[in-house]
Amino acid sequence: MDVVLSPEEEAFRQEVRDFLKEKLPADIAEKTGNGFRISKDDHVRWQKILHEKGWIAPNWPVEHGGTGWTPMQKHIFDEECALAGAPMVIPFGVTMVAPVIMKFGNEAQKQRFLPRILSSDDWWCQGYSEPGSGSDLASLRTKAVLDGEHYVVTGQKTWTTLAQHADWMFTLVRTQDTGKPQEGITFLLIDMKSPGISVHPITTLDGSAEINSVFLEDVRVPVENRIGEEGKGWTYAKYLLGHERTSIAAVGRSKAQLRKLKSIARTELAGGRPIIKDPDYARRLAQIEIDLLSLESLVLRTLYAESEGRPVGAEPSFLKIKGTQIQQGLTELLMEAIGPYAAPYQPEAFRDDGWNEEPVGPDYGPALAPLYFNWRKASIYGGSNEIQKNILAKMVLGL
Amino acid sequence: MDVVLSPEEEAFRQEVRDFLKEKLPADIAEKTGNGFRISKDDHVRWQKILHEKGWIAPNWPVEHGGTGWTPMQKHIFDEECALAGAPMVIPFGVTMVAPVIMKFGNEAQKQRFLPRILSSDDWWCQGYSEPGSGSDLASLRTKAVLDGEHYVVTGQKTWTTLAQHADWMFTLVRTQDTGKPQEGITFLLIDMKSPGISVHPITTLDGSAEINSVFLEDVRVPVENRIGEEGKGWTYAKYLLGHERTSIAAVGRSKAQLRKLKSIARTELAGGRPIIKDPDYARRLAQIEIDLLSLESLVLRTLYAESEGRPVGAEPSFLKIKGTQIQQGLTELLMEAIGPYAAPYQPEAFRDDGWNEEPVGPDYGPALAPLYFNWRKASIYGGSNEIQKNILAKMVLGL
Amino acid sequence: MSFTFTDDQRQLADSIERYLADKYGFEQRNRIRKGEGGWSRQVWKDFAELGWLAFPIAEEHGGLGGSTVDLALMMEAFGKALVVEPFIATIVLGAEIVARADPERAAEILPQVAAGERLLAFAHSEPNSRYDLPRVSTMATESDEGWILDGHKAVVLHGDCADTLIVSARTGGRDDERDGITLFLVPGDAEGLTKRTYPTIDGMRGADLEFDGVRVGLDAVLGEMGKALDIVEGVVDRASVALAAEGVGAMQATVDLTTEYLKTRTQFGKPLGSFQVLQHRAVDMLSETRFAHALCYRTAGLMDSVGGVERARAASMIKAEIGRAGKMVGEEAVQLHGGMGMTDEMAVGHYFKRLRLIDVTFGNAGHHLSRIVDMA
Amino acid sequence: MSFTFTDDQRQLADSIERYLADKYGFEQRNRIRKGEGGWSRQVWKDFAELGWLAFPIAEEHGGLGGSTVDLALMMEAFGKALVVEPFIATIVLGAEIVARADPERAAEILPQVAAGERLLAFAHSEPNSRYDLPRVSTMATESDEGWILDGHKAVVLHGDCADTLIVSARTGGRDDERDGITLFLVPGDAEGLTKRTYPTIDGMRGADLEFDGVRVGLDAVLGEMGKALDIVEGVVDRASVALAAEGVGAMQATVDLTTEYLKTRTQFGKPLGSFQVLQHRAVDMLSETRFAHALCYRTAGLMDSVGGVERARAASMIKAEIGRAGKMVGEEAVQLHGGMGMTDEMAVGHYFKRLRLIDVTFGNAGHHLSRIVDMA
Repeated sequence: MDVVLSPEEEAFRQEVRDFLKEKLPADIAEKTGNGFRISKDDHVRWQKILHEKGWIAPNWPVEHGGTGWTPMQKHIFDEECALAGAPMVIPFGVTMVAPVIMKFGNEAQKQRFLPRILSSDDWWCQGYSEPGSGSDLASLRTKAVLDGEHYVVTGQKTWTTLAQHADWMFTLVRTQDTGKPQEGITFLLIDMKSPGISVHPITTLDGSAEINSVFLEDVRVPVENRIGEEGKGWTYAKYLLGHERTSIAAVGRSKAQLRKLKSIARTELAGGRPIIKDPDYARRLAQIEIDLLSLESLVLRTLYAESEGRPVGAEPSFLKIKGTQIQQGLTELLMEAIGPYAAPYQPEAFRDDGWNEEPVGPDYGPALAPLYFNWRKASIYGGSNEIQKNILAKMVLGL
Repeated sequence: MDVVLSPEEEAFRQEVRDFLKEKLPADIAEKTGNGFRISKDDHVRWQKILHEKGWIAPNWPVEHGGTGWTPMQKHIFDEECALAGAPMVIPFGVTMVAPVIMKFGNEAQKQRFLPRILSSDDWWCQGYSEPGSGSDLASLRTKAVLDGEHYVVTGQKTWTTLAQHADWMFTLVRTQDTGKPQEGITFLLIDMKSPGISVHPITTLDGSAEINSVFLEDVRVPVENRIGEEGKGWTYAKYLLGHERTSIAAVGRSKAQLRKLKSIARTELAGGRPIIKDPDYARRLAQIEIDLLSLESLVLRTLYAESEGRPVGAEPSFLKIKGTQIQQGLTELLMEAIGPYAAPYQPEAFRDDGWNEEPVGPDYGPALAPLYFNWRKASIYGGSNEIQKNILAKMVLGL
Repeated sequence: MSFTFTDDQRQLADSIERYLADKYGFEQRNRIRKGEGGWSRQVWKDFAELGWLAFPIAEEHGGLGGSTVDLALMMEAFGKALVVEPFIATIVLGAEIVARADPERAAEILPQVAAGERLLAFAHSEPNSRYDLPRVSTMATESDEGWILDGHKAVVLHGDCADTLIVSARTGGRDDERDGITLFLVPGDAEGLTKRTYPTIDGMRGADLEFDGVRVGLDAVLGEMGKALDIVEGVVDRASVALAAEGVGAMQATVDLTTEYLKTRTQFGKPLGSFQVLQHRAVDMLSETRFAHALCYRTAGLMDSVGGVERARAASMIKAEIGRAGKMVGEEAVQLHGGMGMTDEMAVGHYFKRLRLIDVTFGNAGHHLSRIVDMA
Repeated sequence: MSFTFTDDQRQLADSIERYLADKYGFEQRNRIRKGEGGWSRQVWKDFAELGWLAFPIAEEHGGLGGSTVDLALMMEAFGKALVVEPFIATIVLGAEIVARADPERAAEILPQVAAGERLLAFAHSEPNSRYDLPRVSTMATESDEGWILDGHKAVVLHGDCADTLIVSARTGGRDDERDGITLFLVPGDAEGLTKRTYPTIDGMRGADLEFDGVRVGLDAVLGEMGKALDIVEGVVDRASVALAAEGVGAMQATVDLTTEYLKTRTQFGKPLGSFQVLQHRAVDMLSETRFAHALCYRTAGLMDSVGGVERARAASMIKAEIGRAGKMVGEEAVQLHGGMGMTDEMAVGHYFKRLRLIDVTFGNAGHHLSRIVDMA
């Protein structure tokens, strides 16, 4: 058990810090710091910088363009990026569909898709959920019918995050109606410019429109865009769910939020005293620091176990639940920190196209209540926390 | 909506206070105040005093010896008794079996049992639960076979509180094995001196032995001790469960505990300061006061609705859950108040036969950790809080 | 003690709920809050004609003299429908302050208020005061013809549309002293007053007000000089109970929506409501609502008969409780709705937002728990 | 950084668990704790022979030089079996204090300790000190031949059986001053020492000690005069981690027992474990245990390489966490066992009691949260 960073690890941390200091565009870091939205251009600009450095895909094998880092290096990298205000790398390409293509795709698919994922020339989105399928993903009903060299796809996907920017969507479709629901599912890659696709934003309760409904009406998808075999899509999707599952804990992001929270709590006054000195607020802050440290400890242990080839099992379900509880707890404390200034709704103050006026209340204020409301999603998406507990009861406790 | 006591109610409160001041034996009040156990003799002594005053059975109809009080008067009476340190009236006779006898018993049973309940000449216990039946009460297996003018009863009852003192036990037995489990149950009154009965104490995790297993081996019970019809016991038991159900909230008792808690919290020091001044402790105390006030408000509303003839419905399930949460919360704060002095186990210091030595630590100390551990039962017995939620989901939400 | 509602009270609640069921469904409300000004002048007119604006106003000022329990019943109904009209600003706060501070002016102003012809707003909190009522730094300086106001009032509920602002300012004392706070009546369009108006996250309207040398006459003073704080505290305590009642209404609606959703939505081939975990969590929501309801009306019943610490303590208790319970119920409702709960098209999120903003209005749960502790 | 155990560490844990599985089952433990003295001299002898008493002691004092992680692994195993022998008093506290305070005396005392021939206890807390380590009012007065001790030491773990007591007393400074606290070695049977001994609620043993003019020689002073507090804090921080590890072991055993119970016990014709509500609650217990385990060993790994505030903060974090999580797991385990969980015959209640008393040993969760806040 060695829980202190080695000199090499310290040196790596410094290298990452230096890189971020030099290369992370200041305007992007400022937006992230204030909780404002990041535009597509900002994302792509930053991801291309990472790509140039060779750091865009730490989770990929070295032969495909990965970094060959140890778990601890990946962890340090994530943390430093978050603390520096680097936007999260959009996961749908690099983290989600790429491992599936590497594992189950054919050579042509690898040649065609992987380089453009690495270079952020293609923006991907995930077409899994459907209205009515919710946590019961296998009940999906979007139908794909083979017609010569094409699948003809009809149906509706929903909760499709950032689909408005997407060039491609990886998706699960139903190619067979009989047998177990899991058995008739096929994994297709769909060009978002295909005729018959329309994307409709869904406004969420915080007023934002990050998620979408994607309607597919007789969309023709070449058979060459199918991953692996017809009817095996569920297997590939499960592999994807099992991949890089510690990142769902978002330790780096929460550390950055915690730092921001402390800074705000030292500024905001209650009874003439900074709220960080309020005994109750300070205790809740301390508790969340303990939670975050516990989370990080289990993440690191899981990463090391994985790197030593020991099975990870259901650990990611624990990490997902605790990670999202911490994230939500932080948004609660953040919203609470600004008191009555949680009330004004000023979406223009954190639009991704910039806004140069002074907001009402403190600069960091406008994004905080929307963040709290938006982040209620964290315990719902990616397999709701209830579903995670069902999984754990079965897999770990055998109940 | 009138939430302030009327002058008549204030006068009644004073009358109860005066009575308690004059009649409640000081030695009993002192034991109660220190959380020590109350002996059988103490209980009977106090209950006979109440009987003499005509106040032993406020829940009974006046014609049988009740008081004719309004809901508010009953509430005031309970509260004043608890605050004065009067022991709780043992519920098995007056509150539990008596209403069943009044409603479903025959004239001979009424004549025979009710006066001795009122005068505390008979001590009753409740023979419902069995090993293995738990919350699924209807699965009970104690068998009663008719043999001429007697039922021959064989089986085991458990969690029988204070059975060691009991003269009589009211009990549910199985007289029929076929059909729905509820249908073959019969309600018998059993003389605890009958041959074939043995009572074995069960030590609970706090070290006390208030509860018992009662073994019945070919116990002959005269048919005249059957309540109502054979096979209808479930109906009678359900009536009993529906009777006086607001008392389960134990508002008076919790108010008395709260007062005691505040007094201890003003005495005990942490960092040289009374713990009642510790911001966290004080806030938790304030929260529990809010909870208790909410509980009392719903109890009173329920009592008034009942007295106006409106249906009470599932309200008692809410009261049971919240009431026991408050009781347990108080025991947590009490145990926490004495810090490291929670550790010494000094059962002799709160035995019901008295002990004249000084305890280690403060006088009020020895009973507090055992109280905390013992009171974990509150969310288990009387229909566990989980069962109450099942009931509420079904009855109130229709889920 | 009786702890039950009178027939009149039941009828009042019924008539409001009937009106709102008819005119103020979720879609109607969406149109109203997205419309000009963010609320409906027509609805306000209806309220006036139905006597609901007059209801909580004392009889001697042309009102119907409703009790705090009556007010709570109204607010509960408004909470169930998420009413966005300026009832809190004008009636619960504005009219009550005028009535308590200055009976003479009340006789002039309140009949107009009751008739729906004058809107009020209460401009008290400031950027650095958070929930501390004595912390007022807006200055009132005496001049020849009256007073000059300078300062910044933060998040003034319906401060955008008020005809008359009731503004607290220092005529003496330091920033957080109890003495020296005076109330002024300021026209909503006064010169030197800059308004930054905005919708609030829960669909209401608010404004930050900058007073830059705003001149008012001597007759702008409302009530006694320098002695406003007691009145402010009393009105805010009562408003806390009203907000709690609104919260109780919102919680009830939230529980109903959630129960309905659990019954109709299926997952893994079964209604969501058949999953025991969701059942118990819905029961917990319902339980919070029941107890909050009981405590709310008990507190409302006390408000008109007690004062001082007893009143303050009771008000803080229900306000702390509604903050805590409203948060729990709102968060759980969204979670139990799953992804659908996150969407703007479902009503549940709107109740959730209102519940959370009720908490930050006049002190969140944490603030009121501290206040209770400090009073002990 | 590696975050994994070495093979040696795994073997250490395995060998202790094997021994305890064989000699220290629940029934065996019941016999031991109800026997004379409340613990087993034979088990203690075994521990000595197996090298476990020597394991955490530094090599220069005749020990095996185990790290805090090693110590945590031992404590976790002890926690799983609810070991009642005086390991904490003698090894975790006593031996460590001697080693840190006075290397010279350590060379004399610790080999005897490692051999199982000398029992130690640490008499520090007092009736009014609660969890404040600097609050010492026991007085040490200098006399011709040595020192005279007067005072009351509260709830001294295994203070009943210690051959040698390590007693903190004031040789200077006021009640809560950091300076002026000195440690003394006092024979367990010293004249003028009155012991009130008792079992503790969790089946261990303790004593309150009254020092009434207890005379000790000049050589009774352990380490530097007046400078004991830094050493005491360091040892107590490390002991907090050890207690947390014991708690983690107890939590794991509790979760296992509960899961097993849910699988075997039926209700309404189904195993309890088929009820979703109980499943989720068991998962919550397991989750608390996992995270506490991870944090515990991370903290243990830090203990030997950091000091000062960093060490104190880390120790308080895990101690606060084990207090909170242990309470949750213990309470839920009893609830999920239903009536059976309330009985003395089931092991679950014994784990629950130990978990709750770990919390009140050297500062409960609330105390340590406050300590973290105060250090910020």
